Amino acid sequence: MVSQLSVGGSTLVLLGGLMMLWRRGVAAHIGAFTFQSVALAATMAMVGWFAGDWQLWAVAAALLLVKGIGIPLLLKRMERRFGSERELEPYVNTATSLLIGGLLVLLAYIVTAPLVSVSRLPTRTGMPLAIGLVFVSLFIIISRKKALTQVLGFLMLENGIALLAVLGTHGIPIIVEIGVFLDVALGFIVMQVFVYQIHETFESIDVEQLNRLRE
Amino acid sequence: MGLLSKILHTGIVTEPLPAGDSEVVHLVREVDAEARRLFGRALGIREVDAGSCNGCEVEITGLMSPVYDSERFGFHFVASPRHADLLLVTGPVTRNMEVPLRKTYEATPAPKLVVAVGDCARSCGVFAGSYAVVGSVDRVVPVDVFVDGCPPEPAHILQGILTALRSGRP
Amino acid sequence: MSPWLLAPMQGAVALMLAPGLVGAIRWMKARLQSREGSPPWQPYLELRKLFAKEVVVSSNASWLFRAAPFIVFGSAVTVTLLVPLLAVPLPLGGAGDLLVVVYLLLLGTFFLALAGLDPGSPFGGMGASREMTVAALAEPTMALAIFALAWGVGSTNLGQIASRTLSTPSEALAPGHVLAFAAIFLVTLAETGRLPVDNPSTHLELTMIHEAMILEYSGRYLALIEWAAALKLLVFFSLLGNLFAPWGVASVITPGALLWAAVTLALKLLALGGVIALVETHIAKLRLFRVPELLSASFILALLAVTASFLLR
Amino acid sequence: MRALFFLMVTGYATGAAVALGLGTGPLARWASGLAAVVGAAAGLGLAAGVCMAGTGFSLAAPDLLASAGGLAFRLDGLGAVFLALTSLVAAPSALYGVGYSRALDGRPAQRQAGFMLNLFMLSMSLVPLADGTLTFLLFWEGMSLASYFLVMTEADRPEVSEAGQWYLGMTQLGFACLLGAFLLLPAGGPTTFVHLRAAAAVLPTGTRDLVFVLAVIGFGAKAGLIPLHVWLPRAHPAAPSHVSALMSGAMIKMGVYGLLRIGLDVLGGGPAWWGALVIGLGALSAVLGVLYALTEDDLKRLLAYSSVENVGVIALGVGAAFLFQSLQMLPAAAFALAAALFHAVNHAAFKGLLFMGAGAVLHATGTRNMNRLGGLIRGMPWTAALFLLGSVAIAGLPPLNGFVSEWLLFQALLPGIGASSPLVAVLMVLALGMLALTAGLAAACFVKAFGITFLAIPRSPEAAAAHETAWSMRTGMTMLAGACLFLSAASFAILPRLSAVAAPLVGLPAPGPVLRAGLTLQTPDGLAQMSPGIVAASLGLVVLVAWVAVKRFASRRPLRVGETWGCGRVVQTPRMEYTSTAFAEPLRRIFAEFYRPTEDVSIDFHPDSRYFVQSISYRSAILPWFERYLYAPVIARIRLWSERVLTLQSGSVHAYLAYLVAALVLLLGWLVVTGQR
Repeated sequence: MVSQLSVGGSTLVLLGGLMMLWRRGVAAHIGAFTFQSVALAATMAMVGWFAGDWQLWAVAAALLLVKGIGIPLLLKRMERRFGSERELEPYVNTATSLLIGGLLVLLAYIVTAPLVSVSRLPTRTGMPLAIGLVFVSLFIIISRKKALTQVLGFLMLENGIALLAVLGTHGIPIIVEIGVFLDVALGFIVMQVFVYQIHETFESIDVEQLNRLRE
Repeated sequence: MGLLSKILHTGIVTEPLPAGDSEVVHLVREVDAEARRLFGRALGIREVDAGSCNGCEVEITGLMSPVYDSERFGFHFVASPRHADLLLVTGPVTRNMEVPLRKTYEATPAPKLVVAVGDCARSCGVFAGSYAVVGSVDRVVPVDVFVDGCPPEPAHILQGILTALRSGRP
Repeated sequence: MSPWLLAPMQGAVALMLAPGLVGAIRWMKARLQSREGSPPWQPYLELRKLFAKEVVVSSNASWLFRAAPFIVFGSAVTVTLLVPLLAVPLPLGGAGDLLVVVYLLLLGTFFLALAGLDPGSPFGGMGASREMTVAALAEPTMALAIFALAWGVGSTNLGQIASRTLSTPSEALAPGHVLAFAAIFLVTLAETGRLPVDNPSTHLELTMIHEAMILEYSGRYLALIEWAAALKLLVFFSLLGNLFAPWGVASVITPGALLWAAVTLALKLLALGGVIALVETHIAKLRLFRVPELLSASFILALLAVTASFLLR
Repeated sequence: MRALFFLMVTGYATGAAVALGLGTGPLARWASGLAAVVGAAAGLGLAAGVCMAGTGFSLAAPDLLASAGGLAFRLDGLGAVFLALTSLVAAPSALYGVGYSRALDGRPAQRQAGFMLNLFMLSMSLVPLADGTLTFLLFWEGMSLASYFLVMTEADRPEVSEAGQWYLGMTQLGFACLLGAFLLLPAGGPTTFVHLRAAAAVLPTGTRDLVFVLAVIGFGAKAGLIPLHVWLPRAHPAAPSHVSALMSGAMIKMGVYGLLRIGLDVLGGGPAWWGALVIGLGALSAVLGVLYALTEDDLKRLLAYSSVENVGVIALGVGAAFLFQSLQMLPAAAFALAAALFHAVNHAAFKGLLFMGAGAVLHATGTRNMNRLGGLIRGMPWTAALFLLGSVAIAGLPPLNGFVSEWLLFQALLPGIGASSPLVAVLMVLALGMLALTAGLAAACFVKAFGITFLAIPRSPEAAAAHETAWSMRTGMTMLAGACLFLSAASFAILPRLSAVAAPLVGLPAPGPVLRAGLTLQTPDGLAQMSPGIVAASLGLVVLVAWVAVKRFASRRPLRVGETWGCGRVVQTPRMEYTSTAFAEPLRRIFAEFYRPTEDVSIDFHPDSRYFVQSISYRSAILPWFERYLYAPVIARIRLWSERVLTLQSGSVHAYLAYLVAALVLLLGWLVVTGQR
């Protein structure tokens, strides 16, 4: 039961990442991230329920608040300010990106097989998918051009790590999670400033424009 | 979500049969009965623009709108004359459209009807006498019914279709 | 009651329900578009009219053009003898499994595409080319989804897949199962020519896929093809309904059980039809060259379905 | 059995002799063709006898080539399958060839073609019979050379001689690898396969791996596995069509045979990566083969690429057998092998048929370019119907034999997903996805091949004037069409035999896994069943009922023949039709990153205004990337070397004598050095 649920939950979280690869609009990207964060919070709460760990509930609630509601709102504000630039021509086209995403998930499945076989936790079954999300997020950061998309990829990477931590250790001390949150919040603010600056300089948030800095 | 709530708020806007202009209602009921009898209440309509100014097309589009919703009588516009039972021809027939119109008529399987819509289709309207115009629709294909008006209202087009269904006994 | 009667019975039920399903979707769509719409039984009337009409055949067309509607129709009806619409196991269950179902439908598509090319019309060729493209790209998804489904049973036998879910209901919510459902749902949209892949009510030749192939058909041939298309939709829906949620399917053959099975089948079809109507009201058609993106998304879902099955063994 | 063996050899030999001796008229054609048919029938009988009896047939001829150890023949189940498929294509090809080579009447080429054809069929039939290194390599080379001469039948055309060069080059490369593989197997003592097997068992692992890799390259080059397939799309179209049928239907299968013989029989299987290697090559060949087939405009090149695809599909099954065997999943291995063997036989039937159909088209219209064909279904109704049957079969559609073997392969790969190693499971998932994509694309490809060639309006005057072919050619095609139907209908009886053939190869006792339940096929675990016969019967019944019902109840109005609907345009010309290039355009665009086509559009504007276009010319070409990146550099390097060698060619006799002496001295020196040690 728990293993089924953790696979189900992790799949939803991973799907959020794959949706990023599939869709092009900024609104859709933010939606995918929101969906992913909510799914992650739900998975955490589920693990907390079965592990009888109230701390996980708290973490899940915080996650829902910050990533499920807070950050999406901020992102939407950013989108309004910069206008919605669509990810029209990523370095890798959509269909190929999706296939690469699928292969990355399979790769994650292969590389985590030894890890999964040593673990005794019922939640171990979802771990390959969490690693898969980490790979997919890295791929998003590499293959997409818009700074906003890359910020989202970064946030998803963090979601993947959080998911891995929850599934792999059956819960993380709240203090660690708070630290991570602060980290992310800081990173997010830096990124926001960064994006803002790019926009100020180039009237666009396409990071390809940064190539012009060399001249 | 937004779309769904809008759908819910709008409701059905098709004008129900008993409401509105009594003449039209009567007519529409007749159309319903006739269409049912002749074509099993399923009538495929192929629209042919034989050179019209597109005024008639705007009205014909009205037939498909939620307000008139000709689909409720089993009329639907089809993509090929092979699927059609009735040709709805508009405009004075221009020289360039003469052959296509004839070919469309030939391509339609029997039983078939032709309704010519608009003044131009009967008398070429303001285009009469132009070197680019062949003449009225009935000079090219046999017409069952003419619908007058420049452009005719959707209700009148419905009336024309009804008359055609009644007269052009297949 | 002899179990051998089941096969023709399923065929008959499918033949009778299929136009109604198309009509119901159209009716629901009309309602969602604030129209009164034609009644759900409209497709029956259309079929009756088409059977009564004259047939016009292109002078370029060969015997293949006249034979194709029968093959398309025949393959669709044959499939309904194999799919568990009403009961499991079926008398013909040993003659064909899920793969046979998929490839029989492809046989119909194959001949329809040839018939599209036959009259030499540019539209027909365009439709044939596009239809085969979409069909080819949908195959990998279908295969992987099939194997995700077959995973637990170790078999692609339709009856056994359904029976397993019946005996262990928790399987229905297993992640692999749900993902395979989603993948097959997307494939259904592509294979049956629904939005966002193909617009079933378009009039613009250049945007057509399925419709472009049948522009040349008229009268009874058109009726057969339309009926076959409706059957194909019904088959995909009943695969979605009866493989993933087989409740209601009769496992003992009594008139009561079969009646109940027919009723639940109709309800499942209506529910899925409702989903399609909602989807079609919400989204626009994709550009043709973005369809591969949709299909690769469905492929990813199927891949995840298989992966999820791996993880849970 | 002995009698059948001798009848087979005599038949082909008579055919060859008659072709040489009876001149270049119809008499020679007929006599040589019929002799070959007798030979093929005897070969089929021999194979069937071995398969039915379950016992082998062996014959040693130590006096022939005694100095090299003598020849030895033995036919076991595996050999019998390949002898059967060779004979299956040989008989119709011989018959077809009688009509096809009428054009050569009165020319010396007639003599050569008849002789070489029989020699080709004879040596190809003897390859699966060969027992031992010498016999095998002898007939292998005989088969290659005879087919080379057949490819060169019309050597005056430049593309033919280019094809011949490619073919010879790849064949000899493959032969060198095979020679290496056989020499690495210990040569001391007798070299029959029994002895080789015993010797191979004690070889060090590294040597075994090397032998296997050499065998994969050598046999892969013959089978046409990508990237060793480059000769195939060149040589097959260049050859006369019945030779193409033989090459595609039977000869490339000999590569599969050799791989099985060396890999499974002699070496007895190996580590898992052997299987993975073959699966990888197979998946690559299957998908790339069909993708290139799709964009071909040349009908015979399309069929040739489709052969690459099908060999890939067979290799998927063979690789799965290797892999399962190494994982000790023996019933699954036997099942996969049986499925692969069945696909090999099926492919022989329908590809032979399709090549003959293409030959009939070429014969009737003089062109293979589909953009100049069309509408042939009216002029050539028989050929069209038979080609259609072949297309449905090769597209893997029920209820024909292509579907049966595809179904079996799907089912055979399914147990792989259950393998405990995640790597194997993932490999199988990817292989399944590739197989399904291949099947889908193959359907699209053959809609194009049949639809563009045979349907709609003729695109050229030659196509419009096409006529039905000679009855001998039609008979050849009909025989193979019958084989397709038979293989499908009787699959439930054939598969248990193939299972019995496959079982000992992977180390299972004789009957092998059960693949039959009554009249239906069944997977070894008994969980999935399929019966092409019942599917065909239901389909036929439904079509019949529908037809009768429509006749009875639908409108009785007569059919009206009208013009094709084209939105009312004034006249329809063939230029408005979809062409072969246009048909493949969506897929070409979708896979553009893979094809990387070069496109060249030039537009001539009216001198007065750019808004009026006078003409547009569009040219697009696809150069397969492995040719660009793998072969082109190698060929350039060889050119360079040969130019350097050219400087040695002074033309002076003294210089040549000097080279000779130098070579002799070097050789002697080498002997002295090695002798001292």
